[in-house]
Amino acid sequence: MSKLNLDKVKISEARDFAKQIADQTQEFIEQHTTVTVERTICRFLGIDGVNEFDVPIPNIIINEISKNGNLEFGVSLYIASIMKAYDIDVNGVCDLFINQKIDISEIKLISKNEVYRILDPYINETLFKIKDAKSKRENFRISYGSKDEPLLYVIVATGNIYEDVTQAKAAAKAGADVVAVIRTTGQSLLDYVPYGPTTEGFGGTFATQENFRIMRNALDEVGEELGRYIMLVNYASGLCMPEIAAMGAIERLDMMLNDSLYGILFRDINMQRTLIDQYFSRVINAYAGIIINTGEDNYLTTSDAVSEAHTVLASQFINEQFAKHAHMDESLMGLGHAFEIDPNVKNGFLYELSQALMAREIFPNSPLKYMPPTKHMTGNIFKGYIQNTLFNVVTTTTNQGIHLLGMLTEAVHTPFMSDRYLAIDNAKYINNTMHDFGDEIEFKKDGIIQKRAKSVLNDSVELLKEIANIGIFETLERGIFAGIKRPIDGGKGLSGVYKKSSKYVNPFIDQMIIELSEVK
Amino acid sequence: MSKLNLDKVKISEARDFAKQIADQTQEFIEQHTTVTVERTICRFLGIDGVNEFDVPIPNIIINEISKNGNLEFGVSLYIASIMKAYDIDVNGVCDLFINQKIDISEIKLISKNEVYRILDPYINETLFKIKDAKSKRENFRISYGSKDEPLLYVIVATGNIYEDVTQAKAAAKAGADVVAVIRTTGQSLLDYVPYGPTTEGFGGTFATQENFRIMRNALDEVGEELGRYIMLVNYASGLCMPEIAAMGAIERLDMMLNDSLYGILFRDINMQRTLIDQYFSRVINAYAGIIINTGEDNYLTTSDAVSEAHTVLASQFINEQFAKHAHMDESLMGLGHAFEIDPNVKNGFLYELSQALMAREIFPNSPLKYMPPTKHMTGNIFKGYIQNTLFNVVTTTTNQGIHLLGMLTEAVHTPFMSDRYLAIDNAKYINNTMHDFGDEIEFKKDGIIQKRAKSVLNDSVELLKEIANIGIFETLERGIFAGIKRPIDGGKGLSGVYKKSSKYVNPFIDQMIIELSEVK
Amino acid sequence: MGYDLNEKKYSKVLDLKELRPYGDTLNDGKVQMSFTLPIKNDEKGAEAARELSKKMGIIDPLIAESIELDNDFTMYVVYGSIIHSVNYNDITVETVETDVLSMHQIEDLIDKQIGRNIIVVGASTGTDAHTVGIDAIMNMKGFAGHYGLERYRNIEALNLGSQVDNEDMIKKAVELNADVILISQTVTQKDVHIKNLIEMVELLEVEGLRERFILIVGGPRISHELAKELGFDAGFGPKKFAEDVASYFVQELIQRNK
Amino acid sequence: MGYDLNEKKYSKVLDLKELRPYGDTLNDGKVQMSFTLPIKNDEKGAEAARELSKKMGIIDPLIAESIELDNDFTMYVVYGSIIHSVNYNDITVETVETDVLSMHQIEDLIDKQIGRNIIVVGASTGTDAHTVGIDAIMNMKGFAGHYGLERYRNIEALNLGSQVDNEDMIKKAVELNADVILISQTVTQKDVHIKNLIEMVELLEVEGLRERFILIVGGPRISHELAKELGFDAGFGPKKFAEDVASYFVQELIQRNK
Ligand code: B12
Ligand code: B12
Ligand SMILES: Cc1ncc(COP(=O)(O)O)c(C=O)c1O
Ligand SMILES: Cc1ncc(COP(=O)(O)O)c(C=O)c1O
Repeated sequence: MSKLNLDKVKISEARDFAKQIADQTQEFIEQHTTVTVERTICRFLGIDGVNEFDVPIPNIIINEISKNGNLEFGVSLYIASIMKAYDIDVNGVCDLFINQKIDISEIKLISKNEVYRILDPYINETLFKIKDAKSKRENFRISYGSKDEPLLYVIVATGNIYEDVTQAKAAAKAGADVVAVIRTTGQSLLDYVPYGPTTEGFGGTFATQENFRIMRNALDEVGEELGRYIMLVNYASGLCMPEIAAMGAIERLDMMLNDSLYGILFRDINMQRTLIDQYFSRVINAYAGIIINTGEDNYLTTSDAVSEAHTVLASQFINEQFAKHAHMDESLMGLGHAFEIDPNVKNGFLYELSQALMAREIFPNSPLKYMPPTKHMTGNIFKGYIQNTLFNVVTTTTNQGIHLLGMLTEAVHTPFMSDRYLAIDNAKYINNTMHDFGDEIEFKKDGIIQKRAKSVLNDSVELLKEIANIGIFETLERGIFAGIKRPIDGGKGLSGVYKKSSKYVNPFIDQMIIELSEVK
Repeated sequence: MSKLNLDKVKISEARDFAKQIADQTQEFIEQHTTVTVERTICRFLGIDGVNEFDVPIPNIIINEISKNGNLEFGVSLYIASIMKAYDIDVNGVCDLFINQKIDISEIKLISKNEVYRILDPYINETLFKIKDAKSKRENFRISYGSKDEPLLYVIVATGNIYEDVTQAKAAAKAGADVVAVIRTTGQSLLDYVPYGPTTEGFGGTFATQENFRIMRNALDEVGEELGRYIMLVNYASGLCMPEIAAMGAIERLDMMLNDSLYGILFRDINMQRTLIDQYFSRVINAYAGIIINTGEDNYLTTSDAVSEAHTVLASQFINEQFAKHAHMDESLMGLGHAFEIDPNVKNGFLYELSQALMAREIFPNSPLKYMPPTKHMTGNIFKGYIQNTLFNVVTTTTNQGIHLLGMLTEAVHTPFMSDRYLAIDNAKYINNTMHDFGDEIEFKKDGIIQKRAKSVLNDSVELLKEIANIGIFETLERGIFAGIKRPIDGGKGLSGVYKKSSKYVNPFIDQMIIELSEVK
Repeated sequence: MGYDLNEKKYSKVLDLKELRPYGDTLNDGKVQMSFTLPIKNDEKGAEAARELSKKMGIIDPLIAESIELDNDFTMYVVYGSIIHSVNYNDITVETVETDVLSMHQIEDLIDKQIGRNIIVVGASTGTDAHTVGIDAIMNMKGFAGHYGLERYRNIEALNLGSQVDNEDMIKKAVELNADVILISQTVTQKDVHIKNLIEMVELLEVEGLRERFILIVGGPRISHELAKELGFDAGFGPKKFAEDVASYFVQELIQRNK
Repeated sequence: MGYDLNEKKYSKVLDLKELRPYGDTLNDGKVQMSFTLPIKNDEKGAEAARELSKKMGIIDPLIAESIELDNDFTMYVVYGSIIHSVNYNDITVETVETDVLSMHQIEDLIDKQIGRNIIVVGASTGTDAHTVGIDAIMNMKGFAGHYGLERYRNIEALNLGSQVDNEDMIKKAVELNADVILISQTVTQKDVHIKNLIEMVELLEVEGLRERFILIVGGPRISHELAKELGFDAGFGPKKFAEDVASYFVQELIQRNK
């Protein structure tokens, strides 16, 4: 029963409009592929490593194909054809590319069915790896038991993966359930994934498969010591969305920041590129049982949290529908929202509480990712610490699924070990001393709190209706989200977008979708 | 209507028992006087100043009378008789005592009526002064307007009155409504009131009439600058309860810490002495329109806040009845309670909220004095700052009258200027961002919160019933409050207690009570 | 009972030549500190924290709390009085001298003394994606009730957004024949902003364009002092708004035109 | 697009001879500070705060915030890296050496090695009215789940309460022929506790009684080190309980009886 007594009709209206929006876009998406989608296929085929100039092999192959071949056909077709032509395995194919021993314009292209047949062993091996990681995770959950309170989620961001490990372990011991390794500034704009362990980053650490492995082992280790499963998070976003999703699926990450619009709005990545990329990346996450975190919180860091609250809800509905297209279960949809109202707003806390509970009631089966105050955090770390307390109060009271802890030094630096400890201590204190508070209270009929939720819901229905009319592309061009205008052919990465030919084939996504559909 | 749906019957039972307790005790009180009561009369007669050994003149006179006369008769009788015998005024009388020019055993004592007649001009002058101060306060209130939210109450405690002024002014500018000058350690055990401005104290500043004046002027000054009336608080407690009340009445203090049991329990002052003293001190406060602050909070700093919560409520009922005997209006009864539950107690916040609201509902016309966490504050100032935030949340949500702000450095030192600023900022933030929260929420029927209030009320009824049976003296001997046992003739100051003779007269209290009764 | 109170010594007066921290008494020199040491939480650790505090000049360090972050990491909260003082009278800071005018005063000044529209290009440059700051200065709606430059009648303000390369920035400025270049930098980790800002100045100098623009940088960690060091004309930090920077560059332009 | 990542330098290893604060990287020396200066809140004030921080050894002080407390009082929040380090290996602290036993172990030890009840008197002395501390040690119920001395079968514990004069304390101890005197001190403002504790020791020495008792002090600001300096046998600070002090005085008594 709804404590906010929200209008069920309005909610389903909103869902319908969001579905229309996603449906329209999905058509476009399925007609296209991108360089990173194709590189992801390479990685799934077991192609990894870099050449002497640190260029990843997948990039070498895809660059070559887009230069001298037709990426419209997709890399799978080329690789399978080459394997057949030269009667070699995938490694052999790689060597040819690395040593530029091949003119792909010469290659005789085979039929789709042959592609499936030739690549079959590789597909099985990779999908097995992923399923294996997934069941490992589930086994940990079973043996350690899982938590029904909000998961305490902290970030590490030293730039040095080994230092990150030190910090992550301390955080886990202090009580963190989830550790996100923030990426270095600008990685999202790299059209390749760096390789190997890294120790130099700005405001974050490079996302590399080796770094994933190092942190995964560290967390498993400390998790065993604590008898708790510590989740690992990274970013399937930017110009390499699906590649990173693939790496994460194999290395058993547990969550991925993964938003269908974030890169467009906040990294000025071309909208076509991101929309295509997010689809494959989400299918991978869905298949691997990885919880996605969407980025609606960022709208509120960019524009006003009181007047723009409805854009967050609208975007959550859209993210939900895109995720459904990727065959993702609701239990994996960590829809984002945030506590970002200016602390000087009278009754601001009431609005936050209302909005947080509204999200909880509208997406009952999704583990919402609730973000702490950031924009209005200042160098007054004492004030900052209590801003975080109020955020924690709302989180506990409304029982959000993923509790991303705020740092008292948010406005000063990426977290020190002590900042993170204090953040965890703050959250644990509130969770305990207010444990059953949410259960105990009810809200005045048509009071400030109920009214707020009502108006935000109504506004987002209006907005979704408008978007359904003009479509997602024009919506982004008009700057409806976060007041950021993006031209349809502006931004980074458009050159990496290709229309699929009739010959195109992506055997991995096909197989994943088959299996995902069977589950239902 | 009660959000906690408290049992009205239980509440009036409690009041009846408390009334019985106070009635029994009041008989005893009215049969006795004490050295400080008599010194208070001296002060009201305009006797002030010290001799060359810093001995206050009132002490010289009362010592002399108790040595060579009968204090049972009361100082008024002696002074009036001497005035008549020597045909001199009060100053003349003082000179005789100071220069030991008088053998009071020789003095021919006059009749009560003559005493009234002779002292009449002094009585009128003094009571006029007090009424004048009172109306000044009321005029300030009218011209500045008064606040309906909790009054922000801070302490200054540098030990140096001039430094206190600097701090008090800064606090007022930051938003404080009430400033208490904490007394130096141990002043409460002095059987005299120090004289003049002072700059050396431990953990507080001496309460002297000159210090009162200095701070009163400073606060009026800054108040004018801010267009707000800043209230001044001191301590009418310890061995000089009524004398300090008298000083405060004349110097226009606005509140006085004044508890009928505190001195007994926490300063080991003899119970007879304190009970007698508190009566006159409260009549003075009532007459001067000074809000008293009682000290129930201290029980919880001494014993466990969960198991002893009912002793706080019981003591509030008792303080209420003693105050009524002193003809005090409910609007002047700042009954004390506190937020002192161990932060590690699960759902501790719910208990605090319940208890605070319970007090509010049981004493609707009294400006409750709500005390912050102190006992469980540690050197972790960050944690401390958020403990204070939760306290502020409860204060705002339950709309307590007098909001005594907690200091993040409670466990470290008496407040720095910056500590006090942060405390005020903390409270203002919560008051604003949660402004109408209390109004918005209701509580689950028979939930944890309602149950808690119910059981505390029931326990305190049981306790009051027991006390009504055995009487207050035995109650204190058994250590029922704060687990502290006090023998009826132990503790400090018993030697200063005298049984009144039939000749005894205290013209000031008589006149005050006449006027106070007229008001009703 | 002794009647004498302690002798009264009144607290020292303020001496700006020996400025000290203030806790609750002038010149008490009180400071609060917290830091973490990579060691066990025990008496020895506390002593280490105390000694470190003493090296910083704290005479009487009080370890108010020691908190175990991990087996071999302990956080300390410290209070104490420092021996150090500074001579406040000797302190000089480079600050933007021009006085701050209102939007309308600025518009009038441009009309009267410049007589044409002023062209301003701005962006968050390098890898920096933080736009809220530059938006606050440039966009119509401004920030915290201060209108942005776009709203100024006779200022043409172009906001290039975020993650703009220095080259592109310069190209655009030349192309539009801009008077003023506004750069916003927010990420300062490992001094990326310094590197990026120096690159900007060098590029301009190489191309002999440095003198052609009034070059301004702003951001939460930017001071005028720092901006000057790096070869910029001015720098603006937190709590600065459109009128602050506009007041400066308009008056600076008038200066230069003389 | 440049494929090269920054050169990898791995962070320095822990060197206990040069122990430094830890922010997010070994040896980064990061500390947090806050203090108030009796000056205006402006650029000059911030510079004063920065210079003061430098004098304390902070290389790169960042004034994260400056908060106006009053017209001429400004609070600063500072972050930075200090140059100082301490040699952890050289640090020595005097601590109570005897190992801590459980209540029952202590009772048995008394039976076996002393064979009579031990008599303990305690109080919060001087003007100090804080009893919760001494109660925590002596009263039956104890504190935080640690039983107090009254509960010990063969310890006779008498708690005199608060504000007890040193004379009365000694009188009582002699009268009861006590083995141990426990003193609690909480108020430390202007070092009242030091004065009071020294007085206690001097009184005992004057009356030639110092050797007769095991003299112990405790309180939130008491360390064993300080207690020793003042001429006490031992001192106990926060988070110490009945078993800590009992373990000590029982084993000490046994020592002395040898
Ligand atoms: C909002 C925000 C984001 C948003 C940005 C959205 C957007 N459209 O801008 C998002 C989520 C995208 C983001 C991402 C990141 N962020 Co960020 N972010 C912030 C946050 C919370 C608020 C910044 C803000 O908007 N302040 C409000 C504006 C109005 O203030 P301001 O920028 O200071 O501007 C004022 C003045 O400085 C001045 N001014 C500013 N620029 C200019 C220019 C001129 C010419 C003039 C005259 C004046 C001027 O005028 C303004 C008004 O007074 C801060 C934390 C904080 N509370 O400060 C972190 C913060 C800045 N981010 C940080 C980091 C590390 C990142 C990431 C690198 C994290 C990561 N690894 O992913 C990414 C990468 C982005 C990138 N590539 O640069 C760090 C920076 C640490 C440091 N000092 O290096 C901070 C401090 C958080 C932290 N503690 O880690 N961030
Ligand atoms: C409760 C309390 C009071 C109560 C005391 C009630 C009572 N029956 O004791 C009341 C309200 C009466 C009170 C009054 C005052 N208090 Co007071 N009070 C506190 C408070 C909040 C908690 C102290 C406490 O009970 N701690 C819990 C106990 C269990 O901890 P503990 O004492 O450290 O004891 C442990 C160890 O230290 C050790 N231990 C302690 N004693 C001994 C002895 C032995 C032999 C051994 C082995 C071990 C041992 O074992 C215990 C268990 O581990 C503190 C602030 C704080 N949070 O610390 C202020 C505080 C101690 N009080 C303070 C002050 C200034 C006062 C007043 C002087 C204020 C005033 N001017 O009126 C008065 C005066 C009292 C007086 N004449 O001494 C200051 C002291 C500042 C300083 N360092 O000098 C503090 C720190 C508050 C502040 N920041 O101003 N106070
Ligand atoms: C959804 C989402 N993706 C990605 C990021 C991180 O940015 P980047 O992709 O540039 O590392 C964020 C951080 O705010 C985010 O919210
Ligand atoms: C009711 C009451 N009286 C007095 C005091 C102050 O103690 P003293 O009278 O010793 O100054 C307090 C402080 O806790 C108090 O609560």
